Amino acid sequence: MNSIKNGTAILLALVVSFLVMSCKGGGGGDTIKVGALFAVTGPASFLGSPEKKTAEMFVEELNANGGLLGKQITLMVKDTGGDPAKAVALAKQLINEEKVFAIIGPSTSGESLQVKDLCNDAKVILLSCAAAEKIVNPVARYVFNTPQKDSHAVARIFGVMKDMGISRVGVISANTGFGKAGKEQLETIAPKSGIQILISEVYDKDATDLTGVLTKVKAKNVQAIVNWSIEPIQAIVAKNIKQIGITVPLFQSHGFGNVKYAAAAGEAGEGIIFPGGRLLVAETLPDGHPQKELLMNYKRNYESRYKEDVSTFGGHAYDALLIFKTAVEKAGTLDSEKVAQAMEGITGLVGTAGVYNYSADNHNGLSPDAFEILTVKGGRFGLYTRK
Amino acid sequence: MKRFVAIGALAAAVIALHLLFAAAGAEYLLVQLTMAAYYALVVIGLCLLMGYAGQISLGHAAFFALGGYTAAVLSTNSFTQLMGAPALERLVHWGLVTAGTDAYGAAAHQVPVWLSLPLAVAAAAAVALVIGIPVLKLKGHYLAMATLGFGTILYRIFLGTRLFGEADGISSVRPCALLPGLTIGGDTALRTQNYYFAWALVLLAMVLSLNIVSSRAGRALRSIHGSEEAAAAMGVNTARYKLYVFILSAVFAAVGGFFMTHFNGGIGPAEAGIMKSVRYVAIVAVGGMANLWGSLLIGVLLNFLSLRGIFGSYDDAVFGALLVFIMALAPDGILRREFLHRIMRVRIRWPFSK
Amino acid sequence: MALLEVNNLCRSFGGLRAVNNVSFRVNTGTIKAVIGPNGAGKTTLFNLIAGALKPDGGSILFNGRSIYGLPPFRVAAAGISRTFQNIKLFGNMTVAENIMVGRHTRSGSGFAASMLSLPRTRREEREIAERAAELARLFGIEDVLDAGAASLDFGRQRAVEFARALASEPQLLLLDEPAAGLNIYETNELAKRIVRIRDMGITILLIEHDMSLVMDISDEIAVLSYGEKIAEGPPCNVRNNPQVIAVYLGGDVAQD
Amino acid sequence: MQYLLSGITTGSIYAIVAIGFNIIYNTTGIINFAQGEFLMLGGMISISLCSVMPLPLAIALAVAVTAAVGYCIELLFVRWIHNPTVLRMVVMTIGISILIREIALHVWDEKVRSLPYFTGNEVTSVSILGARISPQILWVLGTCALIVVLLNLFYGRTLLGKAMRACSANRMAASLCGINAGRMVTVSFMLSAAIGALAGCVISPMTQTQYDCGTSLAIKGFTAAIFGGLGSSSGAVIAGLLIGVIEAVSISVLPLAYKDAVTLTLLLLILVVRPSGLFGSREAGALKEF
Repeated sequence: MNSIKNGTAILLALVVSFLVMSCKGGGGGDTIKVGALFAVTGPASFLGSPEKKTAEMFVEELNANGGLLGKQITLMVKDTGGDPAKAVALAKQLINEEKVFAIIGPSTSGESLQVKDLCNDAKVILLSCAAAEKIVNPVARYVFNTPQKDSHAVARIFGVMKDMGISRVGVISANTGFGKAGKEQLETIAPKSGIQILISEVYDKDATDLTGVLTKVKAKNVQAIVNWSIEPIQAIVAKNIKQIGITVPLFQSHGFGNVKYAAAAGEAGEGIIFPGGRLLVAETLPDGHPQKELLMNYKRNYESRYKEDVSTFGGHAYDALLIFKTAVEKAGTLDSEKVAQAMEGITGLVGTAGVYNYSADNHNGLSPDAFEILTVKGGRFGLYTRK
Repeated sequence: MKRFVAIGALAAAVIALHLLFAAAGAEYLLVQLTMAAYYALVVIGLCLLMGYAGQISLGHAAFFALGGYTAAVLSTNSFTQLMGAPALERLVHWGLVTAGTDAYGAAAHQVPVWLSLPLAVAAAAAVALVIGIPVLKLKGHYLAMATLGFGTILYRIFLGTRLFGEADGISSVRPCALLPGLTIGGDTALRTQNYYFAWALVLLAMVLSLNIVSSRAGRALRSIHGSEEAAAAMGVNTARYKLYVFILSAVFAAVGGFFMTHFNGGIGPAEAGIMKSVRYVAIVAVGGMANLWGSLLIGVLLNFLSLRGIFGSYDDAVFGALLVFIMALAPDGILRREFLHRIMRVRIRWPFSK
Repeated sequence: MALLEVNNLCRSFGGLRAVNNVSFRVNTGTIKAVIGPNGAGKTTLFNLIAGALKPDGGSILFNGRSIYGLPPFRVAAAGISRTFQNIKLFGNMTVAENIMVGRHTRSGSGFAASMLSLPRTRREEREIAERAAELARLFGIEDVLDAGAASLDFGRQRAVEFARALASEPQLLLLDEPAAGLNIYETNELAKRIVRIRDMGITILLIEHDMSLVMDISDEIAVLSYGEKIAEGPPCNVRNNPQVIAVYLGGDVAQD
Repeated sequence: MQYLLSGITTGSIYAIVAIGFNIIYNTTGIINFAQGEFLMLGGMISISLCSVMPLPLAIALAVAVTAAVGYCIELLFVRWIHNPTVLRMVVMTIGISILIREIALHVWDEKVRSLPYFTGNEVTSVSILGARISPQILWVLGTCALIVVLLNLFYGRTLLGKAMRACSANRMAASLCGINAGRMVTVSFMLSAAIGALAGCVISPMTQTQYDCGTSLAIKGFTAAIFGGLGSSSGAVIAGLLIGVIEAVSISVLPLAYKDAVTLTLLLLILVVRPSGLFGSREAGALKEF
């Protein structure tokens, strides 16, 4: 014990000085502090990374154009690593000491649910980039989200299935918040839409081969397979399906909204049907389409700045900031109650994911037609048209 | 007596930090210190198991999560759904459950803390017992594998079971009223009392652990580390001692997880993940293995900095780098005089080489 | 009266019969030695008695009670203590702590009591520490009580191991080649020490290679060869036993 | 049959990783938890290279570079540490693995990549006994078999291989016989890195490569190595395939979500009955202490 006294003393001194150093003064009055919780690293980095890049780009542009209410915005991005406990700790840090006015994110639904109550109690506006129904239902006064709803995606998929005369399907989903939420919606909505789910399996998002579970699905003689996940594994699903000779159509969720996934699936990706935001097919939209200009702008800026393809996920962060900006401008003041009210009053706001119409009991704001039904043609996304 | 001086110093440091932060207007720092304290409970237990008894566990995060999930299930509407109305009515009647609603008006029954905490402890102890009996017979890499395995099993169960909220985990866990004037929860008004409560737990765990270490049982544990064969020849029931310390460390972890979940208002499956377990092992290793004070200090420091997001996107990288360099340069931890001297001389020697 | 009684003890590894039908007895208050060339099964026999290995058949009676097949810690609790051929100290502990571990069977504070540091526990702790210091004085290592056990020289490590083994106040002390690695001077010291321990009333069973040591101090000797007992008796008898001579002179040379 | 083939596919991947573990374990007694990162590096490097050069060359170069990384690890972290404890090396190699992973994250990015299929493409499949598999699986199986055969030849026929075996049997004795034990350790690290990289390339078209894909592979490979009995190459292959098949069978009867839990429970049970793995010697398991 004795031998460590020296070291302990040194370390203790270090700790204290560290702590003291990290006690910064309160925020200044001439900027608006906005926090952001993104899973930039860790298992959900494919969400957090484009979100962070988008948010930084958006704020930079906004500040360059004079900021918000004449004030500059300070964006504080914190990396949660996809860990809910860390998200909570960082959220408390943003709320209590940085005294941020709003928080963008978190990226995953698990994290979002953990900080939902926290932000609501602290009257800090939370604009989550995760889709799970539970984030906005039950409605919390200060909590909103921007991605398209799972239930809408499901409704659109089932709509297409009806047109195709499909009624017996197999569902596979990933063991993540996204997969779980989709699975729940699929199972709830199916009976109402006259669709019968013959089998529903959950797989590991890190799996390397899914032929086993797909064989199980194949044996049920389904007319279509729905896969619900947001991870790169979606490409493996597509490949494995073709490899074991399944010929029924594959439906994916809006989590497929990353052209990299289609590229990774290669030829096996051809013909996949999925609901997706218009961002993915921005070029093919007719010129008069309300979303076209905004989408092309975002796409151009993002791709020229970061030298990588845009994805739907980054769009969620874009929309979150856009909505925040609109609401603050509308409220004309930095009072969270008033801004929340203004947010609930937003109608017809064009974002990357669709047209937002918030209300007091709808904190998601998108409608099923935010989705287009897309398909993969020649390694690119395109609008799905019935043959 | 030296023990009490050290414990007293720690208690004084806890109070001093609070006063310091309060004076600097930075009381918000107490939040992450509170969380770091709960993680430190795992570290203290693991230090006993690994540093003193020499048994590695790459699955200890599972016990933390077990305590946390017990707290979460027993105080949210997961429980309401689990039990069903008739059973609940009876439980409410017996006073074992209080009816209530969650923040959004949904029915959520809550098991009072005097029942849920013992349940969490019992769950952790039972799992540790069932797993420990066969697994602790293994040695070396095989033990590492087996503990990694059971950690993964529990992680998968948390991740795959509807009761535990699958990938989303459980949120909206309500604060628990422990004593009049002491409520474990994340509300800002409760910050100071939670800070002192968490650190009181750490102090208690330290007192108990230090007592063990410097007593007959502690010597028995360390003798197992030194040579299991010789320890048995001296009459030490090695299997039983290993099991005891395994259970004790599991209970420490579960208590940490239990209160952390109430403090955070939720828990997710990541808490049981392998990366977390590896972190705990790393902290104990960096703290100097058989060095409770070192492990505590490193554990609190690293978790605090990590929870503050100081390392940003380099969190894991910092951890990895720390592990590699500490293990390469100072396998006994960095809080040793020999190491501090050695830094000056840069000559490496492994003191217990055979 | 026989303190230890071994009857028809057997143990084989695969096809090899390491200990085959060995019987002998150790009388209270005596020094008994087991000798034999390399591979004769001495250490196996030892481990069978100490519980480190499970026997295949036979019986072991200690004080009239069977200790056959008991795990080592129960054998130790019954009153048998041992040292190891290649010293097995607890390198992560101090000399004092090493000796104190030896006191394990003679103290009773359990895990919970230790954790709570009850008054009874603390009293017991003091007693253990005093007893350890006493033993250290007996073996001349009182000046290194606080040193790490691994840092000592070989001779002192042996002394610590002796002190540790005696701390449990055993009735029977098993010594596994205690003279291995010692020089002549140290071996003489060792011989005196062993006799002194016997005079304290502790029975000793000793395995040894060093013939002169064994012949000097043993009251009785058993000779093993290829797992079987080939001779038994007082030193003078064994020394002149033709079979023993054959094994030790003829056999040994051929074997090595 | 489809389940069986699916099991063999995943199993053969586990087996290759396990062999990598064993090579290093045999010469040093160290379990290198960074083994999975060798696969990731192999995959990542070859993907980066294959846009500028033909595929076989890219793979060869990736294998070489990864072997060099293995050499650096040995040089930096292993060579000068004498008599390390198991625990110390476990913690250290875990640290190395985290470090490599994070470096990869910042060198490349979080995006997933994959090599093109060696033969055919994503939808090609061949039919075997009524089950259909991708030809890439044959590549994986072939590579796995090739590695086992070559390793056996290497250890059994070449001087270097024999020297390495001698080292693993008794390092001290081997160095007394004039074998440079230190060099054997270097060779084993490079060999195991090269094998890992090769495996990483072969599986990349099927499994895709991401900066953090090494960890889960390493855990599975470690599991296979332990259950095969540490140090036994054939044991590793059999255990790897067995794990794959058990997983596949568990899928067919139980919810997929519990796949890992089921497999690990079964394997833990085996470990309780046979603490040294299926094909390891009992003594080896009993003697290794921390």
